[in-house]
Amino acid sequence: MKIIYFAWLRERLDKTEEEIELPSSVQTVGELMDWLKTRGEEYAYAFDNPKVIRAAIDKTHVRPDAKLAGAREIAFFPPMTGG
Amino acid sequence: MKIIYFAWLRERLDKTEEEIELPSSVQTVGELMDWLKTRGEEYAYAFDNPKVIRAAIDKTHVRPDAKLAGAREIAFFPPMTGG
Amino acid sequence: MTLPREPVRIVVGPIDTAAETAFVAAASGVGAVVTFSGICRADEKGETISALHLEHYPGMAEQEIGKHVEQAHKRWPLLAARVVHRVGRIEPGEVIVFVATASAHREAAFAAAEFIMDYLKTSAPFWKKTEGGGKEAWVDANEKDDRAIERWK
Amino acid sequence: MTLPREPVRIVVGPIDTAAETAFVAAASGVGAVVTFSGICRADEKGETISALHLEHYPGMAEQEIGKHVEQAHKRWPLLAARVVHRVGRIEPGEVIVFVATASAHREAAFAAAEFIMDYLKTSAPFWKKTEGGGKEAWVDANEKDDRAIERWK
Repeated sequence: MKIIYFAWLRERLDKTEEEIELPSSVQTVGELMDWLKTRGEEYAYAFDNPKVIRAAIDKTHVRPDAKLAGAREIAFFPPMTGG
Repeated sequence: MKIIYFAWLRERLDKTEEEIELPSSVQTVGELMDWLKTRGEEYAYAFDNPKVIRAAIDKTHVRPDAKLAGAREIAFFPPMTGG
Repeated sequence: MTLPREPVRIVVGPIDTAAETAFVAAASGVGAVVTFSGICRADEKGETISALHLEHYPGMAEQEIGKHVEQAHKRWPLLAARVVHRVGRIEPGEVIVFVATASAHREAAFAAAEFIMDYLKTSAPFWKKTEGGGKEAWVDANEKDDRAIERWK
Repeated sequence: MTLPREPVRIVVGPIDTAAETAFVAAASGVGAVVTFSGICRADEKGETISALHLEHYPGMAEQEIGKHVEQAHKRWPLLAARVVHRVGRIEPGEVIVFVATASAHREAAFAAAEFIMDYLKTSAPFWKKTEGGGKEAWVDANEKDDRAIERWK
């Protein structure tokens, strides 16, 4: 599954995107954040406060309880500050 | 006293302004409209429906009960349609 | 920029809306600029028109608009506000009135522009006459405009 | 007029706000045009900055803005609406985002422009980073923006 990062999440992870094979236990966006946190120091730092992190599945905003099944692209990013 | 007319009031009276010596019985804007109405056919036509006519004394909106004392310039005009 | 400094002006020719916008945007600390352009439509109450003729009460028109621009400055943290109203013959597609407001944030700029337009419509002495189809007619005032100002009271 | 027909665009260079405004004003029946320009301020939370860097999520940014422009068309009798958002390095005084709405009357044009901006702020994936004083910092989201959309629900 393709995961994309923006703004300070991208900087903390030092990557714009990655392809990851998810364990079958990871079913929702929230579970994905919890699982990513265990992948190393930089992930623990990036996902330190998951409550402030927003997510999108295939370019549509989703909540942490959104199911990952069928998703092609998951994006994680901080609250938006455009305009 | 100087009286100015705008829009269809100006057209009905065929004049933009005039200097008029008012009788001492005319004390308010409303009384002035009633008195003007008696000055001829074109005035009767112009002030036919005084309720829709607005007035200003020295370039400030006033109501029909406004006193004329001290006024330099009275303007009569239809409801405004700028913008 | 060679625009006059006066924040409220009545003009006879076309309005340079880009220059007016740039003028308010150049004020120090501006983060939001809102503009309103009132444009001459090609029809009035379903009738095709070839032009509008705008008449005004010189002196009082500037004064009435200026009073409401001042009130807008008191109600909102504006950094700049400008109003230009055109008079004379105006053809469809041309700008009749232009308002530009600038503030640090968008709420004040939006509210002030609406406030100024609402009061301009009901209190500034301008009158529109239509030209078209060989006849002329004075435009009737809009009751909706009288109701619009209620929200600011 | 050689502007793209797309009503929502993300661009890297400066925004031609006069051309965008003329584009919506040219729609048939337009009597009111409202524009909003979001401008880069020279300070962010009291700190002087030399520029903002705007990052966005390509595809999703256009889609989120486009969705709210469509909703605005459903809620109000708009004749045209355009949004241009700039990304990359933007210096103080330059336009970050530009919205233009056109309608027969002013109420719809004002409301739609505010609606589009309120939702753009809270739902369009853009992020601002400041540059200045030798350091960089991500701009924090504004709680006021979350409250602003409540009035449209």
